[in-house]
Amino acid sequence: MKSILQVRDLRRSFYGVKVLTGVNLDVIEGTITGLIGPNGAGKSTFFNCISGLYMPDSGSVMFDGVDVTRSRSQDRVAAGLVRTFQLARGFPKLTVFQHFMLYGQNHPGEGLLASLTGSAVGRRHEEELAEEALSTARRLRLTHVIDNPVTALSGGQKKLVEIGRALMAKPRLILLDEPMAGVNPTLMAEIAEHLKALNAEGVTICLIEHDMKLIGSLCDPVIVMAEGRKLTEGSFAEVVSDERVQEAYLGGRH
Amino acid sequence: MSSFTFSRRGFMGGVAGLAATGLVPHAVMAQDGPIKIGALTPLTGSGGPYGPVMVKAIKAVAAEVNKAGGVLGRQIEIISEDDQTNPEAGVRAARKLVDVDRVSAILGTWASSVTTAVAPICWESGTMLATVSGADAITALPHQGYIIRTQPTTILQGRKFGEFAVEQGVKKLFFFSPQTPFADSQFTNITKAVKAAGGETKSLIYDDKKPSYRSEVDEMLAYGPDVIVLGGYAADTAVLLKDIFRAGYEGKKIAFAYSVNQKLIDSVPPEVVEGIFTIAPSPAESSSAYKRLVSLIDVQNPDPYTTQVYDQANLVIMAIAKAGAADGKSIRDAIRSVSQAEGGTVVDNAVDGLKLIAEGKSVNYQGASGPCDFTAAGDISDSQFRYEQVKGGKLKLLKIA
Amino acid sequence: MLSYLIFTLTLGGIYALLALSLNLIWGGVGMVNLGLAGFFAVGAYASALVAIAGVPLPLAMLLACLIGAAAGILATFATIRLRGDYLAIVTLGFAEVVRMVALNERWLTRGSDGISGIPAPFRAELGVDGFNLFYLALVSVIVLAVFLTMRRLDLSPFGRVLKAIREDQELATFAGKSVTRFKMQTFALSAGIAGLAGALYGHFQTYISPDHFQPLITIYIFLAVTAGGVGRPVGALVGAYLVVFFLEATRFLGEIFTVLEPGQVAAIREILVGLALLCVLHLRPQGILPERIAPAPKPETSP
Amino acid sequence: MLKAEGLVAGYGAAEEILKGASIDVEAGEIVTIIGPNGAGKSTLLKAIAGLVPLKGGSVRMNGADLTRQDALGRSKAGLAFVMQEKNVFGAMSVAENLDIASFGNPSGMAARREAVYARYPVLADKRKALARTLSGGQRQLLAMGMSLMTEPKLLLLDEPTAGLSPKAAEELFMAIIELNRSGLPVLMVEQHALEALEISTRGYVIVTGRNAATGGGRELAADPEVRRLFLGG
Amino acid sequence: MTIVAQAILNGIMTGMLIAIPALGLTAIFAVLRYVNFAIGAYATVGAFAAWYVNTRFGLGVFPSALVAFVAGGAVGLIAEQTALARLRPSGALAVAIASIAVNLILENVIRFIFGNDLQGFDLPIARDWRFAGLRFGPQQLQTAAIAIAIMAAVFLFLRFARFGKAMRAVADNPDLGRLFGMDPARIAMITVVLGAGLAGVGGVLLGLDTAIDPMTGSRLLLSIFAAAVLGGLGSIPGAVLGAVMIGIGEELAVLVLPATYRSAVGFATILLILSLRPAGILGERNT
Repeated sequence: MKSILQVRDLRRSFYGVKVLTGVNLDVIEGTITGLIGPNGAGKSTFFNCISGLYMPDSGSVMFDGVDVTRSRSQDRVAAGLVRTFQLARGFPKLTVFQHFMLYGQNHPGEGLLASLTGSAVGRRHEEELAEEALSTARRLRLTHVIDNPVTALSGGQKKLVEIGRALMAKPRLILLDEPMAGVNPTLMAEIAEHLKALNAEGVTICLIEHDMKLIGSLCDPVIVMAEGRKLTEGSFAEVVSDERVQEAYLGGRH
Repeated sequence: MSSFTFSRRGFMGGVAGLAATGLVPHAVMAQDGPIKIGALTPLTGSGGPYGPVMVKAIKAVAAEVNKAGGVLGRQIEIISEDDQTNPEAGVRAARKLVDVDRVSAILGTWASSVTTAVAPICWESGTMLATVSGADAITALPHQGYIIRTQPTTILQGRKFGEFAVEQGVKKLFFFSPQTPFADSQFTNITKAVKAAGGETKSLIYDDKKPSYRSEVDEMLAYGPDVIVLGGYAADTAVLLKDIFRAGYEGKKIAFAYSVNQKLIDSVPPEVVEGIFTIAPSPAESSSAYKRLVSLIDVQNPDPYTTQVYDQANLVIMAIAKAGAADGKSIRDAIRSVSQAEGGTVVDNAVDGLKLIAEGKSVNYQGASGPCDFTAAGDISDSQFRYEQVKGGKLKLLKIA
Repeated sequence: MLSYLIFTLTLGGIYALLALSLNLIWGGVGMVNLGLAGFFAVGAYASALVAIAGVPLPLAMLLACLIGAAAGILATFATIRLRGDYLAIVTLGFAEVVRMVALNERWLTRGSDGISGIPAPFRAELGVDGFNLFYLALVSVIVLAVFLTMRRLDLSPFGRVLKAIREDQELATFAGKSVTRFKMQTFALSAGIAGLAGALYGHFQTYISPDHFQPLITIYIFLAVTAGGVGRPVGALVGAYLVVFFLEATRFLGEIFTVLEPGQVAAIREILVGLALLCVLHLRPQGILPERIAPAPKPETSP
Repeated sequence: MLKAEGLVAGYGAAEEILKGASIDVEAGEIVTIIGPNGAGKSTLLKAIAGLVPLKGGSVRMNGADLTRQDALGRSKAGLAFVMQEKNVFGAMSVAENLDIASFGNPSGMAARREAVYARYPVLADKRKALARTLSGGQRQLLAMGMSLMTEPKLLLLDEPTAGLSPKAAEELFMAIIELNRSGLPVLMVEQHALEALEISTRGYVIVTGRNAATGGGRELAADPEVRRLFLGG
Repeated sequence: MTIVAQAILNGIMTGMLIAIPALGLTAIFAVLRYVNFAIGAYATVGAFAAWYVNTRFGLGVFPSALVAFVAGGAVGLIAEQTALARLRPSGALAVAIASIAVNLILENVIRFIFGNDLQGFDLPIARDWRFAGLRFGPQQLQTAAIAIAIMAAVFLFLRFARFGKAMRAVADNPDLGRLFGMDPARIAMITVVLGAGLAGVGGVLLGLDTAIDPMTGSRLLLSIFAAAVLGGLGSIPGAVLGAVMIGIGEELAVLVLPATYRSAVGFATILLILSLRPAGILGERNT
């Protein structure tokens, strides 16, 4: 029960509005942790603070025993803390293949000098990375669109690319921001399978999601956030039966 | 020099294939076609207010000569290029004039930077260069005689400004100028003259792209001068003069005739320019060349640059006749024999000069900008100056000295 | 005519270097550098001053590169947080400040007099025509070398990161890329190339002055890169030569409009430059040689 | 009242997204369009609203042919479209948003604005607040309120609950029902298909740009085939 | 002390001169989201139009300024419709680069028609008034009054007028604007006419103070940009604030630095402010 992510008293305000009011939570290594809560509970801001998009006003974030509260985003990614975005974002002109290649970490060939000289180490790494990218594409069944720019993909394919490129970074913990938003049930099931397989390979997953069915079938534990802090935590069954959760989030019919 | 010519020929022969494609017809035609002279002036950019009239004057001279039968039996063709007040563009234009048009002289370069940039092309290709630029450094270039400058050196000009200020009874003189190649030297020479008469001076170099100079004028007022010297060009001087007027300065003002020219006088309210003294190099008497120029281009009070290129065109054409050849080297060698021949008949235009030269007489050109006598370095050897004052929206001649 | 052609080609080569420089920074990381003329000036002055002080020419040119690159790093530091359109304006201001320093710091730059008599390699030995030919060869070889380097970079992993930063710089940080480092390196390299172009220009012309480095030259280079195709080195290369030939060709228009005043002919020439830029933008917004993204390698085992 | 038939539409040169879909809405109805991703549901709604040019088919409203009308014309004819996202002017206040929504029809604006406030008191409380500071649910209410300012005859909603928490989604569905009961027919596209069908009088299933099935809301929600295909069991 | 007060006063006056074209630039940016480099040429066009009617038909300051507004607006509209509007799908940068070309073309069209010579308005000039040791120019006061009136009018227009609000709405979200009966193309046109017209008026105010030539507007382009960027592109009060700050900064700098470095001071000011506030003083921030 080692926690891979340890967050203590994380606070952040915007223009005087307190969005995170002291988050204390742990993500346990090897789990698929669900993060739910009403709109405005601070889930996305929380992700943004964890991934380094925003700096918190106070509090601490430990990733794998190392304090990363003030680290730059790219260093967190290199350490294995990778995130996705709510609206599938991509580099419009780059192909699927290049997206995958781009997420390879600690690539010695990426340096200016290595690229200018075409160093052997860099080239070898590039070739290995290409192998990996192709196999990731096969795994996600994206081989047929591998040379398409991401703007030419369907919404579902974009989601798959987003997951694929996160994989390329060899993550220890993936933060998924609403991976199922705008995804139809068939593809949802497919993505869920990919996530389970990943988790089985030892990647810890933390995801924000509104789809209760998915949360129920995939996540354990489930953390509920409200008003900028953790409201409660437990198994899916435990949290949905919690009155506070129903009051704040689920509403009457669940 | 001869080895250079040889290598050029060898070179051209080596690429005869290219020549056969029709790239070099001009070279072959050169002896029979018109004599080509380049006008390289600022038609755009910050020198834009000056270039177009200059070209007009050069073309007027050529037209006059052509009408009278040309020179050496050939017509004169003026090829005008724009230097964009930018040496980068100036060099490209000069290259075209020299290499493609094969002009024997380039007239009218205005900005000192353009002249300095173009000069090596001219002396290396054996093309005469006549300029109106003011920077002292230009005639110090290793130009082998290919440069003449009709603008007096700033040492001389500075001294004249200073002496004139002293005549006006200056105690404290304030010098306003943008950063020009001659601002420093001019101020030094003004100061020399003023200090000799027991006065004092102060200078302020301003940024010539600003819409107002109120704080600069405040600095001037704080100094409390009784004479102001304005060293800028027309556009910035117009702005500055308005601010000086508004500030309530009542003392005397002296400016270059090329900045406070008729155009500037017409473009600002009359009280702003009333009483300003202007100084320009000038011919010894109220010159006939000047009057001729005025009627030729139909411009009242042409500015000094225009008078100078007019003289440059006349001189070059007469030098061609004198030398009996239209190449740059011949012009270089002959030009002083038409500009300052001792005992030569005084002429004020090329048409008359050509007749005299054809008769075998020697001539001494006295132009619209001055006597046009040159030192070995190419500078005006002595120049008299024309002092004018703005009165009732017109320039009134005070004296020539 | 031939020496004019040689001159034009040499100048085209120098423009090509500037275009490659702009393409690297603009097509690469998407930073709009309207201060190109400033870096061009920095290189020209640096090389000219140290060469006059007696430093051998190759070393002087190298120094120009380095000083240009240093100016680039400085500029990146100052502008790293700025949005694209702000960056454009700030770099425009940078070029103006460079020009102002060149104009006013007479002790260093000789002010508006400019620096004349800049040493030109082998000029005495080769004679004027020989030198011009030699210099054309020198510039062309350097252009070729820089072009090949740029192409290699374009297709390298480094180039891939640059394109990612250009498309979405925030997302690139979440791909684990140090955007600041990449931007800084790219800006430095780009400014270094512009500096080299400046050095080559100075030693070719033997004279430079603040007036040489007016914003118009930056417009020409934008025209070149836009026409050639942003994001592709060969596009920048072709675009630069096209622009120089276009600029020179418009000269001969004066012979058509004989009835017009010289000032009007000059105005028409500049109007044509503007119209050319507009036409390119409208008719070939991607340029003559648009950007290409390399496909994935095709392993034999792939189904 | 709305009769859209055989709609063909797409973006640019690519393959058409709509290949002849048809939709009817009668007075007083809530009609929901469901279907897999990429089926063209949102495009269908936009084609009806006039935001995507039609290459075939017709759109009629109360007998009037709107096929050749643009978005503006259709909005004047009473079609109000609420976009899925970016459906308010974030940099303007709530009150300004409501006012500007009646740009095409300014007379009686104040009265209509008060009516919206009365219907959604939360907006009245926040009338001076910038729209971008509203919560997701409030923003959807504002977007609907803005549509009401145009005095619509039919409300088109594109995934109104996207990104909302279950509670906020439920509240929004209540607001939609309430609006419908006051006499306004609603045509919507919903990702939360099951919940949406439950409050709908009728539903359409769209697959690859064509009608695949249609029926009463609860009837469709109960259909095992539809459930298996689109509702994830 | 008086020197400093005088410099600040001078700065405000200079600032007012660039505030109006900066206002035009920022208004166009707010709605169309691109930096219009042609604003310099629009100012020159306005100045020349006003000069023409002033010297030819003897029109006074206000009618001349109105003519300048119309001329600047008309030229802006034509440029937008023929050269710029179609490039909008290619992105803001393409439009900005095209506007550089438009600036070059317009400047040279003016050069073609009127030549390079300086032209001046046929209007009287007045000496400054002195009060408590400070110098006030009646003309500058008039210019400042016109500038402030225009700013207030623009502000009120955007705040309360139906079309003004529509402009802000379209600036915020053009697709949504379309749904509520606003035609973004039409609003864009109105904005361009307003922005280019303001630039034209700015050109006249400048011309009244100085004299005009084809480069009048282009010469000031950098100052106009500096003002708009400093205040935050797209912010109407920001443009005015930025202009006044640049003006004051430059005049104060003249007290301690060589006057030739005036523009550099403006540049240094924007770098400093932008490094503290990357979107400008009153600019919108995304997060």
